[in-house]
Amino acid sequence: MSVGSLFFSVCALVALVGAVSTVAAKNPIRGAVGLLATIVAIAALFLKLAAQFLAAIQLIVYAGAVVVLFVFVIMLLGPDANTGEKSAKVRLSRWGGAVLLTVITGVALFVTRKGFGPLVALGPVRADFGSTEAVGGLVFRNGLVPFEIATALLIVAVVGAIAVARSKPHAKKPRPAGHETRRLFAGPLHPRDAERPLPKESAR
Amino acid sequence: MHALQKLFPPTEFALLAVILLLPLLGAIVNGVFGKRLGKEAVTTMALFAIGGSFVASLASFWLLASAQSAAHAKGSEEAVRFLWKGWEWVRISGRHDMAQLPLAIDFSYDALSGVMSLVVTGVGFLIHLYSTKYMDKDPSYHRFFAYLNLFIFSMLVLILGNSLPVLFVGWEGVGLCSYLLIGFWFDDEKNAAAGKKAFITNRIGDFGLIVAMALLVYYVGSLDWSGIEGGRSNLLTRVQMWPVGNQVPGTGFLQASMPSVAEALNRPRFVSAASLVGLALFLGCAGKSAQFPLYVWLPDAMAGPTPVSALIHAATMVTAGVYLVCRMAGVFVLSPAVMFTIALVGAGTALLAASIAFVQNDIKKVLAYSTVSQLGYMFLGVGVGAFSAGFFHVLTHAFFKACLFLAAGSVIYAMHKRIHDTDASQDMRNMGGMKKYMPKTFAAFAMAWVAIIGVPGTSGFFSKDEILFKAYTSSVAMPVAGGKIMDPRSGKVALELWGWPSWGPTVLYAMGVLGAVMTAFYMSRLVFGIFWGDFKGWKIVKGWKEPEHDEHHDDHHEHGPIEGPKPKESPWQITVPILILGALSIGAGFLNAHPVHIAPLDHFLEPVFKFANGAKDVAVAGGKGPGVALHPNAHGLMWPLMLPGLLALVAGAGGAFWVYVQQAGGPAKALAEKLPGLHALVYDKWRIDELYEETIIGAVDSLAEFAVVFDRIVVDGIVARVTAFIVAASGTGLRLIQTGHTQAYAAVMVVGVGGLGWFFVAPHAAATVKPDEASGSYQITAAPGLGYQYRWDSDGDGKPDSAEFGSQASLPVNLERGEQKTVVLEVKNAFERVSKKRVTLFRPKADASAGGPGVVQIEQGPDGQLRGVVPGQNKPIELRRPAPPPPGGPGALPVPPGLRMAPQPPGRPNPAEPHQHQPGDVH
Amino acid sequence: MMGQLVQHYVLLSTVIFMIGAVGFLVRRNILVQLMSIELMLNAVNLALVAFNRQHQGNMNGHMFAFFIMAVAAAEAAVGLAILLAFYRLKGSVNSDEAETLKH
Amino acid sequence: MSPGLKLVFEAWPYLLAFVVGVLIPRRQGLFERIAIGVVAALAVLLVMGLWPDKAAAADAPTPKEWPNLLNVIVFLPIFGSISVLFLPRQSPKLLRRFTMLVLGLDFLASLWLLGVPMTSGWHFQYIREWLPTFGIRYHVAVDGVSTWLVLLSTFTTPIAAYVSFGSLKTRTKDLCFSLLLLHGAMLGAFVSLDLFLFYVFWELMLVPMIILIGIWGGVEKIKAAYKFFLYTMAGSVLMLAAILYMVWTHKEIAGFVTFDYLALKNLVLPKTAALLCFGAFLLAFIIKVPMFPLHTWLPDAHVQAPTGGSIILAAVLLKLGTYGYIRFCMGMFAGPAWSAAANLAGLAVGGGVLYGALVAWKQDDVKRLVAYSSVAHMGFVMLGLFAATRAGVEGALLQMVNHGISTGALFLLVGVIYDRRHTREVREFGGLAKVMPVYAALFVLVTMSSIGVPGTNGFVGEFMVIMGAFVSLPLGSHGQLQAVLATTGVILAAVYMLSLVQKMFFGPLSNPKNANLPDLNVRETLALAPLIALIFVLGLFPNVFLDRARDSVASVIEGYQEGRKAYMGMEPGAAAKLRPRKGGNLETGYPEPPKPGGETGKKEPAPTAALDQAPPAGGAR
Repeated sequence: MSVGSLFFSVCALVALVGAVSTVAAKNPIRGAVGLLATIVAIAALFLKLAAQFLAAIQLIVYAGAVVVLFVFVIMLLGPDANTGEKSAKVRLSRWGGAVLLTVITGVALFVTRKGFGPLVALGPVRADFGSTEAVGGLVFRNGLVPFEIATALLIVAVVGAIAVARSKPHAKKPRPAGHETRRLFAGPLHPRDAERPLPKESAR
Repeated sequence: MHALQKLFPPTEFALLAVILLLPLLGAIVNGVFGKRLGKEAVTTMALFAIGGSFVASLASFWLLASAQSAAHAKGSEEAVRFLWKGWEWVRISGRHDMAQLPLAIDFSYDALSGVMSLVVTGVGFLIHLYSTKYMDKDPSYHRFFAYLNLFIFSMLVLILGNSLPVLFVGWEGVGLCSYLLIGFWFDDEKNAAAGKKAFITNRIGDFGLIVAMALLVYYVGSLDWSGIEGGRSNLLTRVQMWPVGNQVPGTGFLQASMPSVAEALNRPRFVSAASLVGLALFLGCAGKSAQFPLYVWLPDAMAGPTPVSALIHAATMVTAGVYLVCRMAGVFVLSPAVMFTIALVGAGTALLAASIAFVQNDIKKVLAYSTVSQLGYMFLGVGVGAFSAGFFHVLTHAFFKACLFLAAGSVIYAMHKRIHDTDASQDMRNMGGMKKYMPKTFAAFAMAWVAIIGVPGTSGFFSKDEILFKAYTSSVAMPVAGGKIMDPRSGKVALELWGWPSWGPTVLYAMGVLGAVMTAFYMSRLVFGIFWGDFKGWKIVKGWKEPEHDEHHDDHHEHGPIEGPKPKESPWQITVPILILGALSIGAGFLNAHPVHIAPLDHFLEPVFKFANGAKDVAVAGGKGPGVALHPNAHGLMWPLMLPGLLALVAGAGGAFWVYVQQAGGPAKALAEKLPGLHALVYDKWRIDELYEETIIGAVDSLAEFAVVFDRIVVDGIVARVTAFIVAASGTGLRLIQTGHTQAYAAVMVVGVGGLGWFFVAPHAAATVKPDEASGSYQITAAPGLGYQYRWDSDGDGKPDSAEFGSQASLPVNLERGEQKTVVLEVKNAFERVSKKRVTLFRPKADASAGGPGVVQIEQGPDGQLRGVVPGQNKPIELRRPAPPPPGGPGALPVPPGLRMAPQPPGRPNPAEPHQHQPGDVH
Repeated sequence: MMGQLVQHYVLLSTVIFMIGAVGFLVRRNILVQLMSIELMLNAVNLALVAFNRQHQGNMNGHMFAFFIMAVAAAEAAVGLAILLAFYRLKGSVNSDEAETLKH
Repeated sequence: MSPGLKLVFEAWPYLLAFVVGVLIPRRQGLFERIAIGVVAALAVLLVMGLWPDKAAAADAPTPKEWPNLLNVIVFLPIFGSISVLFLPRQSPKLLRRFTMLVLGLDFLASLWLLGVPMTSGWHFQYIREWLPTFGIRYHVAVDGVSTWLVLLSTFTTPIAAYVSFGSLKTRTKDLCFSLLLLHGAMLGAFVSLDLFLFYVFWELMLVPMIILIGIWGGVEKIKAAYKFFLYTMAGSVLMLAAILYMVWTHKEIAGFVTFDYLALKNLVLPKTAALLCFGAFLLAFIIKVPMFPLHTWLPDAHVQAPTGGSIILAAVLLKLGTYGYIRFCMGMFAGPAWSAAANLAGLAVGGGVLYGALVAWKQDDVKRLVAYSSVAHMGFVMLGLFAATRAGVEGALLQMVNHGISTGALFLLVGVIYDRRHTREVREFGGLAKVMPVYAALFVLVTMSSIGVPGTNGFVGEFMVIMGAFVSLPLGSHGQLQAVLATTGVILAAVYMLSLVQKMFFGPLSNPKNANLPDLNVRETLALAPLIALIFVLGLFPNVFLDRARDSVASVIEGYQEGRKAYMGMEPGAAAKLRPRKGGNLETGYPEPPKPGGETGKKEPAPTAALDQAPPAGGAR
């Protein structure tokens, strides 16, 4: 087993274990960690596939942003993040899922073995393949319009996310007293906190 | 004179525009501005408009008379007709859309319309004058005069129109005005209902008129007077009334099982087009002129103000039907059956209405039934072909009946001042002895009375006597020789017309005389009831209602006169018109006094009725055209036939005098008590209204109710609800799947993706064949797919052409004629799965692509004749010549010599044989 | 095992994708479902990059992966925001609670 | 002569109308009087415009046809509706004025159509590629038939809008948007000659109409809106299927894809296919007309719709069904249409004229009654179309316009009383003539038009249809029977309308709630005045109208007969083929189809170069 193969095998194993734990973990925080493992493993595989730029992006965007976002939300929800699925229906569907997974993995094995003609090892890599310059040049030359659309999408997503997630001031409730800035930081983050008394305004 | 002639040449006779537009102007001004203009201005405007129109009519009449005498001097038989052309209205299609007929708003002025327009504007003016006083107190004074002027305008359009559609404009226009004026006091539901009844009954007649126009367009191809007269011979053709289309729907299957029934049902029935047109026109006339069965609206129409009753429902509008028959005389005489129907209906209506008039107590009702009865006389006259006599009665009737109505109105006016109750002030039983209080009114009433009962020397005598005389002596001859209409192509008799029955003259004459007796009786009863005896209105005050039944009841509660104004003579605006009209009803008889040989009117109208009196545009054997046949001894019968008429006068009027003056109504009461059922029946107008209510109106009403239910239950229920139910049910079913759980949807998606995946993994062998029979080269093309490779077995021996799969996707195959071949296609996809498909090719023996004439099958028709039928088409090909007897044995159908058989192309497959293979069939 | 073949990557990618898909179907926790979606997107990215490694003529695979990441980030943000709103509404993140779609 | 004097001499009819208009109204302020005077002068302008000065017309060169005119007419309201979205919701006055301005400008623009002699062929033609891949083009043009429907639309929609603004005070912005969009869509459907474009407009107009019914409607507005939508949609999807089939068949033969009506018109389909396609089109159109038994959406929609919506629905929307029949069914499926004409005419008479009248008679709701009278009137229109004689089709066309005017006016009048009493039950009224004399007079007048009293427009249309049906060849002897039966419908019309008038206006004033109703106000009078004027103009001078339609009607009938001949020439089982085209490239901008017989089998796709050729501007021949 060459070093390359070993690398691949390890990464694949980590990715699979991470994926399974993402899906199977009872506690979402563990799922998030599993997701993180998968993402990092895939980033490593990207490196192996000579996609250095994407590997970096993968780490930054997924590991750095998305997973962190998940973790934030999990923390925000607290214990409610765990739904504790226990019904018979859920158990049944789990078994069904396992069977489905097995079957489809079998089919996938079959397809990948049969569907792509002779097995060919991956050849040598072109000099600038996968580099930041290459991807950047491509994105800003051929993919400029989609890129701009993607930026617009991101902005809209951010605004939309804020708009959706923000707690709306319902029906003119009496505003909690206190300084604006203070309320921004110490005010209720969540409706359920609204009943809690504000921390006493300490003297400056 | 010359200046006028120069100003108004016969082809651009703009004076008609003056006659027409003045009343229209009056109507518009009074209608729109009347309320602000004030009563004086409205009066002035209305009188000026109608008076100006009358003056213009007089001028026109004078011009026409001089033109006609000039033409007569030259020996011309043609009717002089002044034309004023307006504008083209619409264009309609001639028969089968072959030609377009422009319909123009044209007006014409000939002798008939001249006399009529003089009557309309003259009597109309007098009635307008009368109304200025009669309607004095009415808050809607301006509205009344607007309607009245509009009526005059419409009536003038009716009589001056140069074509049927223009006449129809006026025809419906007068109906509309009549509707508005009957319902003038619309506060009372009864008046509005009477107006509606009048309009709708008139509409039934208008229906006939529209149908008549359609028939004339179809058969004659013209709608203006000269066009109809010129093309009327085309009406002497037969029209298939039954079955509509080729056969009665549904008898097709009867043909086999019960041929005799089918044949009886399908036997065509024919009528002459002239009869159809005549009947349709007469339906219109019956509606407008209140003839049986459409007379019911006229008595109710008395709900309108009395001047309206006089103008519209006595003098002018209701005579429009007679005018139309006179106008279309040339068409009517083509159908003796229709003419006899008209005469019979007229006589019958005269008797029926007179019988009802016997017992009515409302003086306007009596006059109304008298009008219906007199209109019946007019139709009797025109029905027997005495057009000028019938028309003359229109004229005299206009005078005396307008006078009677207006005088009655004067009486009512006086009564109303005392009683203030519309119904009670018209009740004859509350009057009596009025000649003391209203001498001028009585004088006018009496003049009209002697005229209507036909005292010799008065106008009524001359006109009624002429009609009675003609009823016996005159009849309508067959328009064609022997009454047989020939088919010009075959030369056979297409249709035999019904002729004038031999018993006709006697019956019509008898009915007429009986009617005269009745007229004299009930009119005298009316006069005696109003003017003789003692005034019975003393005890009646405002709000009085007629006691229910018992007339003796009153005797016990006799109390003296109650305070109130005495009836007194009406002011001059009322008395002057009625006196003028009374004088006219006495004197106008000498316009057409045949017994004393003074008949200027007859002479004047003669050219108009040329086409009714034997013009030769339609040849009859003997050289005379269709028209009127006179009794051979007509001249000698004049005086003898007058005798029964005079006896009728004496009997009717004398009887009434005896009953109502000498016996003070005793015998009549006794008779009514003896026959209470009959009396009630006649008093309720024979309950004809109720009969209509129960039958026709009830039928339409229940039909409408049924339609409503049908709409709700069947259309909206079945068509809409059932569809909606099916959709909703399937929706409910599908809704079970829609759990709302995202996962469930995702799972379904996975299943779908799996299915698609399977489709891509499995290979599919499919092929299309492009045949070319002419050259025999067939091209098989396999369908493409994901990574597909193909292998062919072109000779069908089970061994592939090559062991390897290749990329060859199509295969050319050459076939001989009649050869059949099987080709096997194998497909391998990217996953190395293989599928097989067998394609069978066949090339037919003969070249069938060249088409020949169609095949004709011979079969025996229902009439025993052979006919050819092209498969796929319903219409059989008529065989020209009759088939010879079949030479072969039974079952062998002969080929008739008239039919050219389609040449059978060599080798063409017999369509009877079931074909095995079509080119390009893929098995 | 031979050197790395594109099949290996594709197989890995398929399996991760399927784990994500099954996770999405089976779990009722919206958080986990969102993470499953991320898994699936990652799997697709992996396949894209692997194929691009095999066919080096252009780098469209990379570009696609790049955009998928952008979309994934947006998706995560909006999805989590919706999750929060949902939680505020129902007090739970169980997707079985979200069944108004059927009405 | 001084210019002032000259103006008086040349413009005396307008001045007279103005003066009369100022004088007539009672108890109104000066401003209202002047407004009425201006409307009167404008009406006279319109009427004078209908009579071209014959001497001047003979000398004058053929007027140029501005090819963009139809674009302006169609897209002015559509852009207007978009602009409305950017106007402030808070100022309904501005919104209303803007809407009236746009509609008024559209009406003025459409008056240009009268300035051109409508010879046969297409006028104001404008062709632009839209989706060339699918052969879809923006192809608009008018002929003598559609001109009048365009004018009817531009004439009645401002009136409907004006009335709506009087009675609907909520959500003005939405109202303005819907009205303008509806107007544009209807106009687009009348002028488009590309089947795809036609379909787009056809469906587009559903949306604003549903909004109109669904928002400002009565109690059961949602149900009515659904019903309207579902009925119309059910028909039109079938029509879309037929359109696609025809386009596909045409492509198989001619080798290029086109949705152009003028190209597809020459397609002769096999008999079964033609019958099916005809059925699909027919279904879409008779639902819209509506004909028995698919008419029940109409009363519901009318009863629930606000007055303005009812006016548009009756005056214009229903006409799309009849227009579609003339244009598409008679144009493309002459054969099946001819063979089905007699049966369909029976349906039109029995199910429309008679049945509609009978059901109308028994209605308690005034609006429902008028809606059923629409069914009866549209039965006349369809009878004229099935008769396919010149008089019949011209009469049907006239009757379409008549129905738009008289039924529109009736709905307007019903809306007047509804605004005052908020009920439409007949038994709630009675003796109204006493308190509302002007209203009653106008109602009776419009009733007379509706029941076809001669002198009003209603008579001319019905008369021509009856005459046309009586002499019709396609209907044969059945046509005569049907014409006679349709004539009895005239009697029934009098029955139900006069019963209504009697119950509403005559008799004693029984309901004390009616005792103090105000008579017509200025807005209502202004809205009614043009309709009343047209009732008489069309009744007395229908030729000013029919003259412009005559050539087009003649060519419609000619095409109908030719189409039928081609259809009868088809052998059973023969494949579809193309008729040789008459106008050639001039009309469609497409190349001649390949000659039948030569080089069959090898069909090259149409040279795209031909599509690039500049379409003829104006297109008048």
